[in-house]
Amino acid sequence: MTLDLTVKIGNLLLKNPVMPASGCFGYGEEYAAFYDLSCLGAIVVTGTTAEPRPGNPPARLVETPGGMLNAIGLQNPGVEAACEKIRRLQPYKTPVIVNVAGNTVEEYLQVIKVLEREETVAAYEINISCPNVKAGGMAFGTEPGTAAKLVAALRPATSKTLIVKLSPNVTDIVAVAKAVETAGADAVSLINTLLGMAIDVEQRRPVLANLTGGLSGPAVKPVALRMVWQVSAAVNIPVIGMGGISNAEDAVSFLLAGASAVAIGAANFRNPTVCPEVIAGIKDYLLRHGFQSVREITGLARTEEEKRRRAK
Amino acid sequence: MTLDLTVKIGNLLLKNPVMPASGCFGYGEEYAAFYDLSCLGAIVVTGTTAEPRPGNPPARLVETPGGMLNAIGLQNPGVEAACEKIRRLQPYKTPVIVNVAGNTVEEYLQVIKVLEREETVAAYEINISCPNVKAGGMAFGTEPGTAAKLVAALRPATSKTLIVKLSPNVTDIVAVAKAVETAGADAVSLINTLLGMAIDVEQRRPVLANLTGGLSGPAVKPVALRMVWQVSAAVNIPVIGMGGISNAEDAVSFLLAGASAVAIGAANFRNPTVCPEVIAGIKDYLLRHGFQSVREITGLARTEEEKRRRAK
Amino acid sequence: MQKKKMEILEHEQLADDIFRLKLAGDIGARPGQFVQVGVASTLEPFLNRPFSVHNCTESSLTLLYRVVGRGTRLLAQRPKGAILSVVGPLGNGFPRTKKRQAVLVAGGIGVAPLYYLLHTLRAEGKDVSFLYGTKTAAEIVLENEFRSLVQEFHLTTEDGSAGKQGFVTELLPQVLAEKQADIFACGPSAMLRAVAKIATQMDLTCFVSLEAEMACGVGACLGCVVTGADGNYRRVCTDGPVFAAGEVFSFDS
Amino acid sequence: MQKKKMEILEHEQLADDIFRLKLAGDIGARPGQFVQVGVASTLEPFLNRPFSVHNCTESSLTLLYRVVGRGTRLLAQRPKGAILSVVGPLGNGFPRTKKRQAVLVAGGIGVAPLYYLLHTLRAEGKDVSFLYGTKTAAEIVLENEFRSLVQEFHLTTEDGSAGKQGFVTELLPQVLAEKQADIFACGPSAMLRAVAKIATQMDLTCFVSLEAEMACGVGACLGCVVTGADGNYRRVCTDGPVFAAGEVFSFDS
Ligand SMILES: Cc1cc2nc3c(=O)[nH]c(=O)nc-3n(C[C@H](O)[C@H](O)[C@H](O)COP(=O)(O)OP(=O)(O)OC[C@H]3O[C@@H](n4cnc5c(N)ncnc54)[C@H](O)[C@@H]3O)c2cc1C
Ligand SMILES: Cc1cc2nc3c(=O)[nH]c(=O)nc-3n(C[C@H](O)[C@H](O)[C@H](O)COP(=O)(O)OP(=O)(O)OC[C@H]3O[C@@H](n4cnc5c(N)ncnc54)[C@H](O)[C@@H]3O)c2cc1C
Ligand SMILES: Cc1cc2nc3c(=O)[nH]c(=O)nc-3n(C[C@H](O)[C@H](O)[C@H](O)COP(=O)(O)O)c2cc1C
Ligand SMILES: Cc1cc2nc3c(=O)[nH]c(=O)nc-3n(C[C@H](O)[C@H](O)[C@H](O)COP(=O)(O)O)c2cc1C
Ligand code: FES
Ligand code: FES
Repeated sequence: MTLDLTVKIGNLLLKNPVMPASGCFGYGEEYAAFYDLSCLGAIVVTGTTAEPRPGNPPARLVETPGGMLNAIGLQNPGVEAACEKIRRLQPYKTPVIVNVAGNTVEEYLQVIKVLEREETVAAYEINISCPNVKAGGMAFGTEPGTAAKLVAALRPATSKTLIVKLSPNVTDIVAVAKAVETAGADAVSLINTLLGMAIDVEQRRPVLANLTGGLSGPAVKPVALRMVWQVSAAVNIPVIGMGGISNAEDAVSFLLAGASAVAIGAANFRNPTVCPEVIAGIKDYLLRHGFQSVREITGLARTEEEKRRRAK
Repeated sequence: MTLDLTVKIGNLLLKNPVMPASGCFGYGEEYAAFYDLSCLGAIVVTGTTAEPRPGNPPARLVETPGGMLNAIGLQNPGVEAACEKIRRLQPYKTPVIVNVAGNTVEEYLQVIKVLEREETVAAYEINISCPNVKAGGMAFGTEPGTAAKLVAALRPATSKTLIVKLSPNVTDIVAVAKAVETAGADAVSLINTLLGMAIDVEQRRPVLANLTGGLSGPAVKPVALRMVWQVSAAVNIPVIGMGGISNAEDAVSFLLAGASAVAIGAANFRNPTVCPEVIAGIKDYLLRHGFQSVREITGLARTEEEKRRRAK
Repeated sequence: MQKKKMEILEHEQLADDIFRLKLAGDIGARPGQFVQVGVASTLEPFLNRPFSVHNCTESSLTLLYRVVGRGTRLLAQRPKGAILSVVGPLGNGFPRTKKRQAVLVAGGIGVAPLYYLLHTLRAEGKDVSFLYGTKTAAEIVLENEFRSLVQEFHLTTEDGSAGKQGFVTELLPQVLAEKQADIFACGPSAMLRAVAKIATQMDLTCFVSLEAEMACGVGACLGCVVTGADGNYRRVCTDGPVFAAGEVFSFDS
Repeated sequence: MQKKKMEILEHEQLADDIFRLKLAGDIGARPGQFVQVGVASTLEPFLNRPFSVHNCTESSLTLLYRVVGRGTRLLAQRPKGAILSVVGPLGNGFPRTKKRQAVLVAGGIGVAPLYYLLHTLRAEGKDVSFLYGTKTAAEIVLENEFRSLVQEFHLTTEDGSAGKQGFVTELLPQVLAEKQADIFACGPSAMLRAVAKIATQMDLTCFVSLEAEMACGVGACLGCVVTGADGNYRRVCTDGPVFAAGEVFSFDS
């Protein structure tokens, strides 16, 4: 029996549903030392802005129970220099998704304009949810109207796949998801980090220089899974699920909840070979349960639940 | 040197700033087997409604990385039967705070009306943030206007201390906190649980019968701490901080972030003597750092941070 | 009811995935009660794990457990000399009954609390019949000790690799037929239901020990409820874990 | 650079809170490189912990670490025979330099990587002076081995309980005065700064090995940056952990 792991996200056909999460995989080269990146469904590179950004001062990270806070602050070399790094990913023949960030609609547009020239770039993940920069970022992601306006402005600028990355720091993530769907997004990805904080009790000060940071890792998985469940029920575009995935079982639970693909962030730091291990584990799960395509399990927990409820 | 552990919350003078979190301590009797409850700053009893509630069907709980999800669904014997249980706490001579829940303003009012007759009841914690019941609960807590209306309606019904328990499942918790302050709350407590979910991949269904549940435990601590930091900077009433506290260091970090007192929830399940251990540990911290009153450290991380920023 | 730090005195594997853990100290438990054990000092896994008291003396507490997931896997790695945090004794335990004969029905790891009950009943001079069913021979523990202690012993395995092939409940009617006995059962929910049904049909007193996911173990969180025969919820940790069969199972008859 | 499961061959306490851990397998590291170690299989603590390579052969990797918090406390509990997940070798390592003389300055647990460097330099036939400072005598490790290997050995403790009382940097100018040496230092940040300052004043080449909280250890997360002398950020994990002193310290002169 051949197993079909392919999934479609907008125009992209991914050979499997597993990709690293933005900001956790640099521009790919670091993890190329551990395995052949061409095994990945896609390569998602770090948040990229129009101009180079130095990022926040240290300390930028702190471990928390079952996770970590980061306040990198979108350090990146700017889109022009990023292009060079991205080109180096071309030999892997794997779709490259560039995470795009900015403070204004114009900045987002500018990044896309430059990346449009790059053949290696297959899709954009529009980051409207970075909690670690002052202006912009999360500001776009917390209000459905603002999010929709941004997406509507970007949509005409490209025919490449447009993924919008949602913030979990909202009362109603479904409203934001629907708004960006209507505005032309091909897919949504969620969740970005939860806004959090740590305090050093001996020094009596926030641990992070930025005071607050973004929480990720296994600790946030239940929140992420709930949001994927809610959003995938409400939109007709594919959902890329992430937040706390650290093994195949976690990944499968996101697919069952309604995700078409998954991204793995902080777990790469703990286990640099987590992505290929998750791919293998998903295969294993499908075989063990007699599925022929990974697409069969997207949303299966919900459809089966609905069946049960109707049967009652 | 004598150490002053007392704190004031509205009209209440607590002998120390440590109390159990509502729903995690029943009506107190269970933990009386482990230690003398009179050591607590206050006793907070479970969410109480006008009528008896059976709660949600099982499964009601599931462990998650560094925490747990619960979907108890406010099981309680109703306010009349609760009164009897509450009276049994009288010998401890410790303020009893009753967590009040309802689906409508009238239901909240009805609970308070009955409890007004009870001398043992020192304060109300108005639960506008329970994620596990269909109507009401969290609905009141996600919109500042609705929250304020509820509090304004309850305020005239009592001269006892009115604490409002805030939901973390919002874009802007500060707005809700300010709204309930203006409406007459004597204090706010935060955070209630984060809405989350778990999926059983073998059975391909949500683990909880209620589908979603409330996340608590160490996993949520960074989010809770950030919200306490933000809210305590914005309101002039005391903040009771909670969310993931499992030892004295955690408790101190909430005080430093701006909480006047702290509540301990899920950690009681792991360690039934956590509350007295945290009280001892706070004392120890104060002594070690030469503080004379626990009130000196409320918000100290912020005031020191502001000093540093101004000095720059 | 107390929280205790207890040292591991012995920790041995008795069968496939089944370990016996002996801890130093007296917890003062009755048969059918349980303890909550902190399986690791790390914050993940977060919750304690409930285990029946397998034996209890003035100087030691013994548990018998099967490795089924994260927590039990971590527990199995704790070496002799390690200190565990133990909360207990918890729950109601098996009630004392008057009949001189008792039939104990153990399914799989459900054998854990029945060992302690068996010893207690024998010390009280009662006649005990012991029915023990497992999936396969590789899971059987303490068979010789059981045989030596009881009046009647029956073993079944689902795959027939030891004892009689089939479910332990298939033997139950004939074992009961010959005597005037109370029934005490612990095992998977489906087995308990079958035992309860037979007991109801034969109008015999039957106690079952249930399991549920637990958080507090002391009745405070209301997380461990099961639906009773009357439709009301019962806490397994404090209303149980031992229930009269009729309280938690109902049969349309 | 690889992820390896490595078995604990030896695990012994050498001094107050200081442990030496020997793992089976070849990681192929140069002096000054480090590894990321999974201290527990549980999801808390979540991140790996970075430790310098204390020694490295074709069959083993040795770490020397101080227990300072949760992760190292858990690590210290792992028994012989346990399997650890190790990622490495990471970082740049100490550069090879041309001078025939080297001065190594170790502060506290900073001694860990300098042991490996010392062995390598001696194998290359270089003259090594070793300055070793700790807070108190109870923290000193491997003193005899150091003495036997080096041309010149100086010990200081802050409390005077062994060696000369004071900071190790107080001895440095006079040790350097007599020779033409490159400096290699590892220890607390304040000490490294003091060493760097002396080196700058004397116009000598100096390399310092830095620490920072790390997540990935491979340059991907940008979490471990320090501010360089030019105001730009540098990743400790891949741009370092070894830096030319002037790259990370600046002195208004
Ligand atoms: C009162 C009581 C007494 C028990 N006595 C024993 C005993 O003597 N020996 C023994 O081996 N086991 C006993 N159990 C079951 C034991 O608690 C679980 O096997 C254990 O908690 C599983 O932990 P884990 O982390 O290894 O599994 P997890 O990884 O948490 O889960 C693995 C599987 O075990 C199930 N499970 C998890 N927790 C429980 C639980 N509390 N109760 C039932 N199933 C659970 C899960 O649903 C899952 O299917 C008892 C349970 C209760 C409630
Ligand atoms: C490249 C490198 C090489 C190192 N080599 C060694 C070594 O050979 N031997 C050794 O004992 N230690 C070494 N360290 C430091 C070691 O990584 C930390 O002591 C360890 O991570 C602390 O873990 P913990 O969980 O016990 O402490 P935590 O509970 O996490 O923290 C306790 C204290 O240690 C500090 N700390 C935590 N993590 C780090 C870190 N990554 N770097 C610096 N300080 C930290 C914290 O700020 C806190 O003050 C090295 C660090 C780096 C970056
Ligand atoms: C160090 C770090 C840097 C991140 N940088 C970005 C980024 O640049 N753009 C972005 O959209 N998300 C960024 N994220 C968020 C992740 O892509 C992901 O959404 C989040 O971490 C949740 O997944 P996880 O729990 O698997 O890490 C970053 C996360 C971490 C931990
Ligand atoms: C089992 C359980 C039941 C709870 N019931 C209530 C409740 O009735 N009313 C309420 O306001 N909060 C309730 N909570 C929320 C807690 O009071 C607390 O706000 C939350 O758990 C965060 O604290 P923790 O991380 O220390 O548990 C409950 C939490 C748990 C775990
Ligand atoms: S486990 Fe908490 S009430 Fe039973
Ligand atoms: S630890 Fe991730 S870049 Fe250095």
